[in-house]
Amino acid sequence: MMMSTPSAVSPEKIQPLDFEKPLIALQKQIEFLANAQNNSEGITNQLQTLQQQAEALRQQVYGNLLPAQRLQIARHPQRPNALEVIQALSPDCWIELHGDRAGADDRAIVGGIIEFEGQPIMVVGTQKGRGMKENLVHNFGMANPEGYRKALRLFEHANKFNMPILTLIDTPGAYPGIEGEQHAIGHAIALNIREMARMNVPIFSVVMGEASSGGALGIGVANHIYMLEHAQYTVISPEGCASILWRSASFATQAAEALKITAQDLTTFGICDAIIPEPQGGGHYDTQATVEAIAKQLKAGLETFKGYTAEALKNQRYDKYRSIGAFTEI
Amino acid sequence: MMMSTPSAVSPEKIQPLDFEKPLIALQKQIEFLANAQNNSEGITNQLQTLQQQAEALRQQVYGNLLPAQRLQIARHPQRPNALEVIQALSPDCWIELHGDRAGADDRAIVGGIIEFEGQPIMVVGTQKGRGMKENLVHNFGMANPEGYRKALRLFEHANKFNMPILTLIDTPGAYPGIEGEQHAIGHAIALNIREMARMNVPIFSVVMGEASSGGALGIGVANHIYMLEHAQYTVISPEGCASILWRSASFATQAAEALKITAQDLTTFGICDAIIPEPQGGGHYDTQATVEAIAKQLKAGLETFKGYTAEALKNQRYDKYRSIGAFTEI
Amino acid sequence: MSLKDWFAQRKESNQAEKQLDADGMNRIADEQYAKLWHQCFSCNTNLPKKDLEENLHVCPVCGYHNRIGAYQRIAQLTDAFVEWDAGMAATDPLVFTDTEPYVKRVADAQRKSKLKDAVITGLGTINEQPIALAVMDFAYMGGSMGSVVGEKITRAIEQGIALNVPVLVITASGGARMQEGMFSLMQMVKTSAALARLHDAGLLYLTLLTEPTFGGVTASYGTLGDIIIAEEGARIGFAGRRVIEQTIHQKLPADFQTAGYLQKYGQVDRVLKRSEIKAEIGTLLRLHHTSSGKLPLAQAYQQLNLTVPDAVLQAEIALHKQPAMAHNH
Amino acid sequence: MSLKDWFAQRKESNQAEKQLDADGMNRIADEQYAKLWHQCFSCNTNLPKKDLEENLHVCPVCGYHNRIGAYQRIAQLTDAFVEWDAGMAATDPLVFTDTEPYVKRVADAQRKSKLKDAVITGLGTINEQPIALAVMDFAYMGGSMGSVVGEKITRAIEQGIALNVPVLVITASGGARMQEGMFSLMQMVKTSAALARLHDAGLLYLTLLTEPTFGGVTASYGTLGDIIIAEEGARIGFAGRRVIEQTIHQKLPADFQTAGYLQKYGQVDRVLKRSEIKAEIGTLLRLHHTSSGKLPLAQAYQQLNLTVPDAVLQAEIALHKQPAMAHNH
Ligand SMILES: [Zn+2]
Ligand SMILES: [Zn+2]
Repeated sequence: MMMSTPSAVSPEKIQPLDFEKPLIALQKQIEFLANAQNNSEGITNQLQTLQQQAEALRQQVYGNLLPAQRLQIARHPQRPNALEVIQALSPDCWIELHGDRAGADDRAIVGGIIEFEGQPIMVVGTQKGRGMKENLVHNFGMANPEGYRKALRLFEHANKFNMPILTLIDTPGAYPGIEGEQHAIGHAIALNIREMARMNVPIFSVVMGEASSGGALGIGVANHIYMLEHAQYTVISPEGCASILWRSASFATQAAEALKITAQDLTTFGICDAIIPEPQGGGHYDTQATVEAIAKQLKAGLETFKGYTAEALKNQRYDKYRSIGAFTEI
Repeated sequence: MMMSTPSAVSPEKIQPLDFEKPLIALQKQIEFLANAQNNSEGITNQLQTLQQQAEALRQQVYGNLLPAQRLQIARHPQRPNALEVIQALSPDCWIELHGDRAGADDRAIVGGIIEFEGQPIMVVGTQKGRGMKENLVHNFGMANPEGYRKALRLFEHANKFNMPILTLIDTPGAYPGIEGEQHAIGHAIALNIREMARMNVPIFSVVMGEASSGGALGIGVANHIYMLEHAQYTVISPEGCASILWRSASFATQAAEALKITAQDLTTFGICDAIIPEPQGGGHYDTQATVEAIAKQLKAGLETFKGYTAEALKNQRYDKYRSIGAFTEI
Repeated sequence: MSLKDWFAQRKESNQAEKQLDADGMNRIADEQYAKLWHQCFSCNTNLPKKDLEENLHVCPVCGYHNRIGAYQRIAQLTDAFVEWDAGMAATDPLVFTDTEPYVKRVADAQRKSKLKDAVITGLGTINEQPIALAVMDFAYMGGSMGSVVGEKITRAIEQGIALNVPVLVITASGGARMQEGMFSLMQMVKTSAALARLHDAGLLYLTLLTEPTFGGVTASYGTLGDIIIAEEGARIGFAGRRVIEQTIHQKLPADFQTAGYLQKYGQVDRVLKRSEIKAEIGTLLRLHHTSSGKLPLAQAYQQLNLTVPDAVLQAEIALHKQPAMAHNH
Repeated sequence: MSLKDWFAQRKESNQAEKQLDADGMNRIADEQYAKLWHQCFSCNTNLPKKDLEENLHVCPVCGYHNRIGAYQRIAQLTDAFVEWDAGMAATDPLVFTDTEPYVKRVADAQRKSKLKDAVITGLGTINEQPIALAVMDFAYMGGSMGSVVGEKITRAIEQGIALNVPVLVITASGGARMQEGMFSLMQMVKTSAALARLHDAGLLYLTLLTEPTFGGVTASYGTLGDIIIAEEGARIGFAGRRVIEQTIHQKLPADFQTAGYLQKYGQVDRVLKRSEIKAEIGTLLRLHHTSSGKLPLAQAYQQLNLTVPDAVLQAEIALHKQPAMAHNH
């Protein structure tokens, strides 16, 4: 497995989340004492105590993350994004393919061919930028119909040339704009869902951060859905849900809880097929470790479906979604 | 065969072409005398003479039409257009289908399902309007990429449901605009050509007036190409050709001659499969007769390919175009 | 009778009734009035309810299309109908509570709408041609799409394939059923995957989009029709008008997301008045039957160990006669 | 050596030469100068022709990509090449005369360009991977597409199918060959119909669009590539810039119809410098070979009663080794 170090965020530049701040403060204190070069027994003891406290606090902070806290991690601005993962999965081969062949190259969705374990794979992902400038280019990962049409073109290419498909999902949803409605965003997503269901090649989706609604589904129909440990997949953003059902977005935390959108919940429901572990605190603390975990899971997935016929792949995919639903019959 | 009288142009409202004017003048003179209600022998004799002259002139004018004159007829503003032909071919059933499902319903191309001889047929045609207002709606029959994509959607529908396809071509070409280039007009036409070649159903194209360049080809790949008697099919408009090769559009008459674009020439070349006769002077003198002639040819075409398998249809179409070309080999 | 004629005929009695009201009738009379008369949302005209019903719940004065329920729609559209999966109802997989528990919302919705959930499915005939039908009902929790909607529509599509008949889905939905979370979202895939199989089977899929059709329904089975029909006046979209206005900080045009607007933007084949729909779907079934030459329905029924309904048998016979009839034109 | 280094190194001798020129050398010296030196169209720098050639005819100073001929392109791109249909030439089906007879234009073009017509086709290997190639040459009547171009490209595609190898077409064309009238237009169908068969055979089709690619070529085989590459700086379009300006009565932006513009508008996958093209096509062949698992080339050759070229045999061996190599990564 070839893996280069992606242009990762250096540890001291990581922006801490609110609930991490007590831990950060404690760690700074420990660093200060450790750097004091005072080897007195008092200092040493104090250091030891503080380190024990820090360890306990770390357990406390990270051991029982609330859904809303996981969501903060999933949306962290420094979270590894699609192009970073692509670059790390296949440092020597990345043929990015552009455009819908009909008037646009929607940069909210990126795609192209990588070489992974000696095998060409079509990767398509929603792309969040690093910083405002990139985010404007990629529209914060919110695609327009043209992006879904580009994705479909690449899926069809993969299907024609028998390449497995990997999709990387991290999007607040499709962009809710006037042109999107004019250009048939609903139909674009619907068609992708139907056509992904018809693909003759294995499809793997990795939910990397937040995956929201039809905007995620438009590249999300897979034989296996994997989710990063803190990733979330939801029918509507907790904020949107809260403002409709609770009539105020300030109930987003309650909505995040009620909607059961964590990787852990969705594994229980049989929607998520495997959880990809993240470094403590989240993927942005160690991009390389995160990508290695993704690579490991992808390799396992490829192994699982090796030797499946096109028919078997389609049937497995059909059966996976066919069985999802909760109802009674009398 | 059901056929309603289309909203035809009444004879006295027909706009005569320049070369028809002597004939029209003579006819007016005859009418005047005939209406004079003077039965004197002198008048009767004069009338007879004039009628003989008119007959001779009619033979002279219409018997040896020059390519440029045929082109004038083909472009006559009152020439039967696609929607008129559709209405007349299938007065009781016309399910017009709209849109490319991606943002536009290009009215330069119309399409939908008719019922002809008890059989559903998908008809797609470039549409020229009757009068300026309609022409603006239909952009003078000059389609944008969205029009070709709508056409492709309808072709695919016909292919899925095993309906023969009829295309009606009358266009000065695809619209040469900035948005057309941005939205991949070249690719849209190319894709239609390739996909029409792959259709499992019989395809008939009728060149109704002028058919120019890729804009015509985008709905023009067929098992049989029929041309109305005065219709013309050309790689470039005679005006365009003249301004490039003769460096002046005023040589258009020479270019029209040199390009060999008449139905008669193209039959000789094996490109046109049958010529559909027009009333003397052109289709606009009798729309119903024109449509009846089209219907007769279409019926014959359907008969020809009855019982052909999908493979046989594709092969016949392939072979038709495969054999067109003039070259030497040493 | 033209609408104008109708209006002229009704005007007098209508105004007499209004006069009566203005003169100060007692409460009981008012209630009777409300029971028998309907004021149009669009043009404010007071109409006898009976006449509105006879006009397919379309205002004969201004043409406003009132929302109708699934059973009403089915009655308007089909000659015969057998319901499938009538006993299916929602459970509460997330144990969801917002300001009220989901189970309470479900119970309330069932009581108010007299429906088990937001879709009715079954086999019907339209102009003697059999078709698998799924008809949504906005009255049940805003036609929201949860597990029951997804499962029933998927089964209807699968039945369409098994019986070798076309499928028609009539939509009316605000979008996903939030209270079922990801179970709701996944119904978009389940239904669309079934439609992929229907597509591969070469069977006709029609959708009729009615007021309103939004969100997940638009982004799945709603817009996958081989031919898409929108009912006049229906509003159809993916994102809601308010969400878009908040995002782009801009007012949207009045006709935004209306049926006509969607047709202009290439998204629907046909915009039809309610009164035109049955005849047109009948025609479409006829046009697509002749060409695809499929429909061993009675046979399929027998293979499935079901009794063949008389209506279906009649339809079969009519259909097998049709090619010959067509040639007699 | 970077371009800057190169420039620094060359600058001195270049300027010395210029000085010499300004000092008033005689005509013979001037001619020798013109033979050995090239002035860049874009940046006006004078460069030794030899250095320009070594840099693939790309200006090392400003990056301007000079047009190159079909054989030059083939030499830059392939390791081995066998030409097909080298003897095919145009006839005059319309007996066409404008200000000159077509036959005279053909004779002149053949003499000036030293080519029989505007395309060269054959079998080549790129990084030891076989491919059917068709390379257009703008020097022959502006790369116009007539019967010979259509026939040779169609045969190359058909050979690609027969040999089970990918196909690459490199375009450079002003459009249709007007002097062949409808024979020219029909080549768009002939080539695209062959591409339909290639598509159904599941074989890779690549197109490389070079300066300039317009008209009928853009509306047929030029834009049907599974992957479409545009060479940096190439102008590509359907209608010509002037025709559009005359139609819309409006000036077009400077970058209109350039490779970069087309990529922005979603029409080309890749915009590459000439120096990157060979490696990238090599990679694409490798990526698409591994997945489709096709290529019994030597075998196909033998079935066609052709001698297997050594280069092809070598390529076969290399390719069959490859999956294993890939796994050693
Ligand atoms: Zn009203
Ligand atoms: Zn230069």
